[in-house]
Amino acid sequence: MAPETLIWLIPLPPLLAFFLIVLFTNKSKALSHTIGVGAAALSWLGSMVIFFQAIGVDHFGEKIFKSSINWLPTGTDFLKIGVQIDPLGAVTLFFVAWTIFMIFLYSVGYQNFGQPKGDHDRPGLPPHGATVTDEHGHKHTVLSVEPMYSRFFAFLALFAFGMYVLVVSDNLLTLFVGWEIMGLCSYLLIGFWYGKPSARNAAVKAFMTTRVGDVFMLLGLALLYSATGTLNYRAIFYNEEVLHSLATTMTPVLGLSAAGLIGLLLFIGTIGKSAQWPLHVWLPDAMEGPTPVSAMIHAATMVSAGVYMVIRIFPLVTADWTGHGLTTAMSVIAFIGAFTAIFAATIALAQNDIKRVLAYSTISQLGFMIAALGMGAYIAAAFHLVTHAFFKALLFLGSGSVIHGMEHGVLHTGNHKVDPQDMWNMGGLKNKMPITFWTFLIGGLALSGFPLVTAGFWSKDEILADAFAHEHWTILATLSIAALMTAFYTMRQITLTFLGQPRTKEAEHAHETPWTMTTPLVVLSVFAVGFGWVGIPEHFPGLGGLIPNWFHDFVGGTLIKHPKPVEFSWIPLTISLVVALGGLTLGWLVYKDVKAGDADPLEKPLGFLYPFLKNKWYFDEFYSYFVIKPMTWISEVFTKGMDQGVIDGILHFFARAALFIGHVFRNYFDKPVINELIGDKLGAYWTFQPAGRALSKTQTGRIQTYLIGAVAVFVAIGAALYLFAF
Amino acid sequence: MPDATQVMFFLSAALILVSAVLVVTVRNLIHAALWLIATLFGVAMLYVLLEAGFLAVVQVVVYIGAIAIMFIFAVMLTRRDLLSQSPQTNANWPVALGVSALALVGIAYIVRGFVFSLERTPAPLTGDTLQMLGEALTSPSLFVLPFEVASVLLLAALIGSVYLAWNKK
Amino acid sequence: MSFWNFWTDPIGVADAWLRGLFAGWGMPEFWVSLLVSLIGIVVLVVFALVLDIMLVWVERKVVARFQGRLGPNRVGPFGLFQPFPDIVKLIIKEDITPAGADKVVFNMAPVISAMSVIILWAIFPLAARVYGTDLNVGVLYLIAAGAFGTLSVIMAGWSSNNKYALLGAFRSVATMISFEIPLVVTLLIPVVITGSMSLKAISEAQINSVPFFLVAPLAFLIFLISAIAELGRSPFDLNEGESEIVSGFHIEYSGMKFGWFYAGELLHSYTVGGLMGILFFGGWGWFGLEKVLPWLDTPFFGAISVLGKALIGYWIIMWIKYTVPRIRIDHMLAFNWKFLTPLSFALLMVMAVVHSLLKEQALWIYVPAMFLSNILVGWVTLEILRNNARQQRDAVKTPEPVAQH
Amino acid sequence: MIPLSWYLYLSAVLFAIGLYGVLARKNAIAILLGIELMLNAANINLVAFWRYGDPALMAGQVFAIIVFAVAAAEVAVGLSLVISIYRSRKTVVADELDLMKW
Repeated sequence: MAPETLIWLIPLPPLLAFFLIVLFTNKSKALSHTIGVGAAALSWLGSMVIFFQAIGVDHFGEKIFKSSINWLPTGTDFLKIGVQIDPLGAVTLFFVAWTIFMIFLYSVGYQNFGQPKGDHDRPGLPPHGATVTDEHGHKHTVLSVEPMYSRFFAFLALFAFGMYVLVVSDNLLTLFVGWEIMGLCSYLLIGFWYGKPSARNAAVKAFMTTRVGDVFMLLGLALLYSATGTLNYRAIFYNEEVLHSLATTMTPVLGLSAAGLIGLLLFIGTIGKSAQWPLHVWLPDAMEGPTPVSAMIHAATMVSAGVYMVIRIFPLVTADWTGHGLTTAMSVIAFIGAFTAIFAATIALAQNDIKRVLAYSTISQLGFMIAALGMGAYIAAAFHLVTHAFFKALLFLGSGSVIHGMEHGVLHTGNHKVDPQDMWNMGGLKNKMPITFWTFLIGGLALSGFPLVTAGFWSKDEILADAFAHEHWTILATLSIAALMTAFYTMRQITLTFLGQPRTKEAEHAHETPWTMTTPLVVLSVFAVGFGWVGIPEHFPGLGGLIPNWFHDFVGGTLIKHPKPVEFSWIPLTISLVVALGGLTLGWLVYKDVKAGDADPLEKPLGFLYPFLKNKWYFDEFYSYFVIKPMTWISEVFTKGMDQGVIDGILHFFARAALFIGHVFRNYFDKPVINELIGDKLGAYWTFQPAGRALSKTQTGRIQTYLIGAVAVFVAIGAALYLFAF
Repeated sequence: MPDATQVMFFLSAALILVSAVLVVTVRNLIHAALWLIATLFGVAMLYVLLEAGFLAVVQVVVYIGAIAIMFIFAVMLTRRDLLSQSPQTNANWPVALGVSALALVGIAYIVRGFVFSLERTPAPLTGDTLQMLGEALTSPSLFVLPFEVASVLLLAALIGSVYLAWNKK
Repeated sequence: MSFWNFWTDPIGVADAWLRGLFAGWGMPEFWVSLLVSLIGIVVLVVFALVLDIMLVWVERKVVARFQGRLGPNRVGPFGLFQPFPDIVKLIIKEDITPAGADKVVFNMAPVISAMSVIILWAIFPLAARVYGTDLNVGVLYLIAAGAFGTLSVIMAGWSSNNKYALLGAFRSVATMISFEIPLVVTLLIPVVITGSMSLKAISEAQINSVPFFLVAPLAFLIFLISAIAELGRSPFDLNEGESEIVSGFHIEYSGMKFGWFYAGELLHSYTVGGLMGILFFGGWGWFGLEKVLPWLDTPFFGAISVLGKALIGYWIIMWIKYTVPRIRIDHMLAFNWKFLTPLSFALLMVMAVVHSLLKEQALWIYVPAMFLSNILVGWVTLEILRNNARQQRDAVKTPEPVAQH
Repeated sequence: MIPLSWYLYLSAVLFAIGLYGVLARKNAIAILLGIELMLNAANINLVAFWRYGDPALMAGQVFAIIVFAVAAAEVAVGLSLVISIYRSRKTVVADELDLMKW
């Protein structure tokens, strides 16, 4: 099959799976996950075929796979939609396919397939465990299967469909379609356990917050379409003429060029989707969803989609950029990215929930990428996007595995007050869950940028090197401190969770998870290490040049002007070595001796800062006071005054008026004139009744008599028409 | 001297008309249904003469294989009236005869004055009409929509007739 | 066309010879064509009927062996001439028309029954250039001929003025009309693969590629089952059901009128065997052997191939008939409507999709893919059935508590 | 050769016969038989016009096939109506089905 045809087919299996599961196989858990995982595997297979065909093509950036069809007629022309895979698309497809496939597989184990039905489980709440009796008559409490198992796979499949649509589309409109499908699915999946009020609120929060970004993005799309008449990537971003004219057109808004304004509007969409400051608040709350969802939405795919889009529109943001200094749009982007990176890292320092730490770390890492893009480091951002997707998916899945193991312990002791997600309840899980530990360690090291072996080192180093080479000192300093904190809180997490002695009984009884959950961990950890090696800078001492810097050459082909690799320098390398190793060591030293019941060792030295960080800089409170409260007040005013007063008042007036007119007609026309005068005095009654009697004779009720009449009349009319009209 | 196709036309026309008259006149409804089969077979012969072989075969499959058999079934299932000795026409039959004759005269009059050349001979067929028919029925630019509508109609008829004839106990 | 071509094109040579002969007598061309066609028809009908006579012997001999008997062995070698005394007996038997019967319809029914089978031979390709006619709607023609079979049954059942006959006819017609649907649908599968409804084109397509039972094994199975039901043979012989309705619609027939029904049934079974050979087992081909041995690729050996395949098909039908017991009528109709019909539709759709996806691929991709898609459809069906059966079993195992109210 | 008018006249006669059957027969099933005759008359016209018009335009044949479908649907629904009427009223004589008079 031609690659173009195959690309069209890639998003299809998950969509079919969604409909099949929802419509037909909802009852059968085995069938549902077979269809779901099978669809993910088919898409994975297609994506791999495309990826390997793509990397086999020389100068792929000039000879990309694309195909399009007419979609909406717009007067004389058609709005086209289509698919394309260019180098950036190919690598995105690669990591998306792998992570989605692994997460599907993981979900089978995470939602406890094969376990008995729970004793009190209801749809809409997480499973609470089931009591079983073994052959000796002992009663055990074991994990129970998720009541809405099939539904989960249906939503995941729809989500995968959205992501694939986004990746393969060749224009911003279908990208937006996929984007919104994912928005919906993220709402559905975060609120998957809709019986929990916190999950419901988190779902609504996520949906509303990202909507703020999406509205601006839609504005940006409209502006772009009106400026260029197309939304196709190739036609805009691979076309110097269009870019130049956009960059030289000035707009009345803040002195921005059209390119900059559109770029910023679209970037606001990313702020919402990728949870950048100030729209970051939804992502930590979204951890209410099941962990595969966190991994999928909030690490590997959806939040990456935001960064992916900024990478896509990079030529627009940097149109007519000389390479020195920053354009306005770029400075905004760089500022938001860098600020988010450090801001989220500080919050992560003081979180206790294993998944929340990861959530803030995700925000922070996405900030790294955005900052990189803001200062023009295109390749570095793309590289960090891919490696981050792998190791963050790995970390999330690993944390899910830990939670799962802890739930096992909770069921064993029966003490349901113990929160299986709180790191202070863990400790010493290293021996209980060895596979999870080692893979989590790999992911954690990759996240902190442990030198030389992990993928995270190479991508993060590249960002720092870029900042150094272009002399963006503020960004370099900010990102370095953020990286130090990253290493620190990662080590804090690993130490608290896996090392030392168990701090609770539940942690003592934790148990390794089934193979469906550990296999994805192992596979992803391979990529968390190995994927860094495709992007080693060529002048790196010792290692550079051993493996060609394939990533740079390949992805650079997406742009018209291939970006040059930065000069090698010892300074950023030293910085990244110091922050990574320093942070890790510091984390281990501070947390290695924590006992059960101890307060966080950071609490004292940080003083008032600690509660400030623990409460996430009071952002939720800020929004609640300055946004939600005024909104509610305005709505109430409008309901009472405008809707109930003015609009309803007008409607009530019409109703009363109609009643009044009806009354007048009835009493002064119908009763005296029709009833009395015509009916009684003139004697209509006596005329009509006999006439009706006589005429009713013709109504025999026999169909054929009527038919004869009908045909006769028809023939007569036909004859008349024929004779007189023609 | 009529040529071979004209002979065939006369034969099938005679079969059609004679058996059609018998369909509407014989008392025994089973016989009427069997005469209907003869009529329909005659129509199939006409289709062969018109070089529409597919329609001829479908005519046999659909009408003789299904519709006529269904008629016979229905007649047997409602046997009571089969046994009655009263006339099989209603009181209005002379009027009906008159109206039908009038309709025939009207149609014949229209045919006589028809703008289409009545004495024209058919153009020779080019290409495989069966294939053309298949393409016409499935090509979006031709008749796929009527075709789909017909299939929906058949489905509706299927469900409707099952529902109607269902013996609700 | 010389006489020496007879070995490679017997029909063409005979046709040319007869046309030359009659034209030499001064006949107009139209009458020549008519006469030659009539001769062809007579030859074909006689061929089919002679075959039919031998089938009586085959049937009796085979059923005897299935039942551990010897079968006819007195008249002629191996009892080969037994059919002739049989025929004589049928002909000289008293011809009874029951009182109250509808005479014309009663006498027409056996004729139409035999006709519905014999007209099938008009399109039966025995070899590349040996066939009655090559209709481009051949497959539909088979169905149309079957329609006459249905008609004859209902005519016979109704006109006999016998309630058993009528019951038998009802059952028989219900069966035939219902099983016609999977039959037609599975017939469409070779049509879809070949792109033609002509039996000759379907045979040629198989000779040029592979026999279709490798491409569509499931379709072949469904075809076999529904064709047996269409024939009204065991296990679907509800129309006869000796124990219940004393042999059904032809209960009132005697003598040669009964003989026509009987002969029609035998010939029909054999013809269906032949159709299996033509539609699924490569027609007059020898499974590729004729490419190695060119002398097999002649009309004579082609005809042997077709007739031999027909005989094997016929034998399979007999095998089923004499080993499988009868099924209840409601089971049988449920089997058709709830199982065979949906299955055949699903199969047709799957095969059409796979075919249109892969038709331009090489044979070694196409054939296994089609085969696997068949296996897949079959497997899914079996899984669904198994699931269903398990649910029914479970429902029986855990009965609803009765004394709840 | 057969002129087109022969087909048209034949179909007109067949149509009139069918119409008479519909209008005059007592039995509801016989009325349906008459309708079949009328439909066939229409079909003869359609196919004849296809053949004598432009055979490359398949509209005539396509319409004939759709008429087949309509006829099959009509018979199925009609006969099941007849049977369900027979079940409740024990008659299929059209004249006796006059519940709708007055």
